[in-house]
Amino acid sequence: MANEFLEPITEQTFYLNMGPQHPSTHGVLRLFLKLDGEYIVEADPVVGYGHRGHEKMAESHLYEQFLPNSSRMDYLAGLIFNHGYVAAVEKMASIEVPQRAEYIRVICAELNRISSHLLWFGTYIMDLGGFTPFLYSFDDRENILDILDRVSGSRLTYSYCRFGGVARDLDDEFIKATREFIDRLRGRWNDYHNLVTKNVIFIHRAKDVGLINRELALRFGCTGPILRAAGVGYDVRKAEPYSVYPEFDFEIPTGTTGDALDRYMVRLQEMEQSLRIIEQALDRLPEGPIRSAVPHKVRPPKGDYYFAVESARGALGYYIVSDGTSYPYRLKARVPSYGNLQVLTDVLPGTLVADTISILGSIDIVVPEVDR
Amino acid sequence: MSLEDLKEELSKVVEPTAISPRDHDKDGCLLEIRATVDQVESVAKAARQADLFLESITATDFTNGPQVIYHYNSFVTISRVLVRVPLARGDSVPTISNVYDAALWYEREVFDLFGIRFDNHPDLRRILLPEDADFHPLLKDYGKVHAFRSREDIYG
Amino acid sequence: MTQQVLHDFLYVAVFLLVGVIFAVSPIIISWLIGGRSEGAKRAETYESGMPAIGSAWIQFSVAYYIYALIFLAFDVDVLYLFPVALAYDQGFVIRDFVEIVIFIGILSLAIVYAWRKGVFTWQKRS
Amino acid sequence: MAEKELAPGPRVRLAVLEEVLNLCRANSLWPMTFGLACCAIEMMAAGASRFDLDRFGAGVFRPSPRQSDLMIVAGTISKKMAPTIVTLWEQMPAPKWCIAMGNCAISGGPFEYEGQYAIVPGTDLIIPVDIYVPGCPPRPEALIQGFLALEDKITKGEKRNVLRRFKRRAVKSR
Repeated sequence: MANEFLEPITEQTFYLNMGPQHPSTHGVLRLFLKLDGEYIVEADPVVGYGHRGHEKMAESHLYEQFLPNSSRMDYLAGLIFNHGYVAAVEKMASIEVPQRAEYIRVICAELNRISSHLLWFGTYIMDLGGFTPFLYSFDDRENILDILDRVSGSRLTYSYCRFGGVARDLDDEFIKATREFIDRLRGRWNDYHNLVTKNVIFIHRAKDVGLINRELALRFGCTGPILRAAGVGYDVRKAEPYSVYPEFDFEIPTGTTGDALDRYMVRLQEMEQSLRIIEQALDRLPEGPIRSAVPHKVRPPKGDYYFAVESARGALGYYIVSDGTSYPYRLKARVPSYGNLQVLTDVLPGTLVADTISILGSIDIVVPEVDR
Repeated sequence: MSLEDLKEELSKVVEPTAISPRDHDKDGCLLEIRATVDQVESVAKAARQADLFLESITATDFTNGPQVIYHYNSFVTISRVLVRVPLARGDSVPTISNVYDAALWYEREVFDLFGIRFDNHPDLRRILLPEDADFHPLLKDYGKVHAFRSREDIYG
Repeated sequence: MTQQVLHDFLYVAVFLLVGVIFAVSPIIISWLIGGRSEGAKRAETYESGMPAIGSAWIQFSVAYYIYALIFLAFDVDVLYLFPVALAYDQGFVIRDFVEIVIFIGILSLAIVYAWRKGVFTWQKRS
Repeated sequence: MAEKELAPGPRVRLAVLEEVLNLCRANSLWPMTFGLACCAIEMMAAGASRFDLDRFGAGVFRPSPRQSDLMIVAGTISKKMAPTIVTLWEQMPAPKWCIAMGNCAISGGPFEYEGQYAIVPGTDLIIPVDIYVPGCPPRPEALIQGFLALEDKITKGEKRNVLRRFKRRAVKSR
């Protein structure tokens, strides 16, 4: 009986479910954490709570019927997913796209990228405890949603691109609203920088937190702002130029150390680059038709195709196997968040639970995109 | 790492006849490799030497057995390599998660949706479907599908 | 015990009784008129929707105990500030202000001491 | 107090007190942050600066079910997620309401087709729903109209707006 008291009191590990319903997991991601006090011994992201079977749906639906699905996989960058899917099928069926439609697609895709980054900015700082930037960034984001709503009819899940072009033409009201928005957002940068970037608390929460270097990104297949923050300038718009991106000059911002602060800075600079692209695209918007003649049901020739696009979170690829009919035989969307999320299993062990929130927020994943 | 020495690097691992160039603008990849099941690991190691990253692992179901597809790509130049591994029904594939950690989840997803087992994978369990699911949805004989073809129908 | 002393004790008894009533009555009222929900998992610990693994009553690190101590130190002195807030600016405004600054200054020394001792940085053992 | 066939009502029912309590409850609904998919972004937009939910007292998004009295099911319910939703619903204290936001939450929406294996087509199969807000995703104004309809339902009970009389079917737990 006596040795029961002499037995050294060891500390038991504590299992915590940062589970599907958690304010900072941006959707229904479940982080199963094995904790030793405040430190994480092991982190196992459990996904699948947002699995809706997009790829199985593609196999029993026409190419045209899968269009709404494409923008519901990643609803923050819905137009970029739309653009990727439509461009992939056009390349397979070698459909010609008029120049004006390409320009409209680029303008709307970049606007969508900015709205996705603005939402990331708001929710990331809200995870770290600051509520005001959320209201600022959502206010700007509402402007973009108004502009895109005017031309595509919906705020989030667009089906605006069509095979061979876009659904509706831009009117000069759209162009005027976009130019006003560009100046308005440019005036906002120093607000954001004063409010957040120079804020000591934010710097302490983001500096040297969640270091992801080039080697780790290569092992886990991370792309997008995470990879660029590690110093690798890989952006599909420059690496595999598609659409009319070669005609615009814009830089790819890269970070140095690959910590959360670098990811933050890369995304803010990316928004500025997107504004530059939109400006150049608006200046050189050609006249002409917005949609080429396309058969009612697209029937691409047999074989498999891969087409990559730069989404807000990284390299989005569509791998489509066509059997010559108007139904895809197999459609796989290579989504960037899948690789970006997996890097957590290597980055989280050893960090504090509070840093997990900062790392998860700086990686910016959308769970239904991971779960497809 | 230009395309030529990438091709020559890979031809050490796979017979040169299995490597066929593809037009990037048309099919999206520069090299297509038809590998067999036991060459998978060596192709992965060669790709890792060539500083490529694993873009995705996926599979497609055919009447004469599923086919696993690996995509490798580079951060620097356009060099997407497509590795095609035809399997017989019920075959299993060696894992490449010791070469690329990304493969851990990609292989779990292919196992979850297709039922293809990856031997000596550290923890091969379902990732997307609930743990107690007993079916593999993306197989062509499950649920509603438009067509179920053989490999020869599509790739000739 | 003169009549007067017993009389005084009456006040104390009434005061205690009112205190107890004030404490217990909300519980009773909410028990009476509050709605009742039922469900299998109603009483389970909430862990973002998942069944909790293991119990929370485990031996965890002693560092949490120090946070509790420091909180206690400051919770008590907030108690003292309540009466001060009531009688704050009757008459000598400057004097009251200086007194409060001294009072809080001395107490915040405890924080500065704890901070310098590195209590707030979490020791990493493994 | 919305009539709940499942949960027993309070022990003592005072009509006037119920009226007053319902009025207070209606004007201070505390929703639980529970975004599943695309509708969650519109729910956040409804809570943000332009379509402010705080105007209706419902802007306080509580993270835990213990402190919230309204569950907004915003998004697709996958079969892996359904038991969690039921757990969260049962962990919410007594006067609780549920808004099914978006077509996925109402009936499976764009993902409901003959061969679907992954989603629960409709929130009312697993928990009793009070207000359905259609749309994919519904605009924030639609969600706010859902809140107003819920407030009518709380204060006036079933005899609220004559136009749309929702009769809640007794839900057999599957």
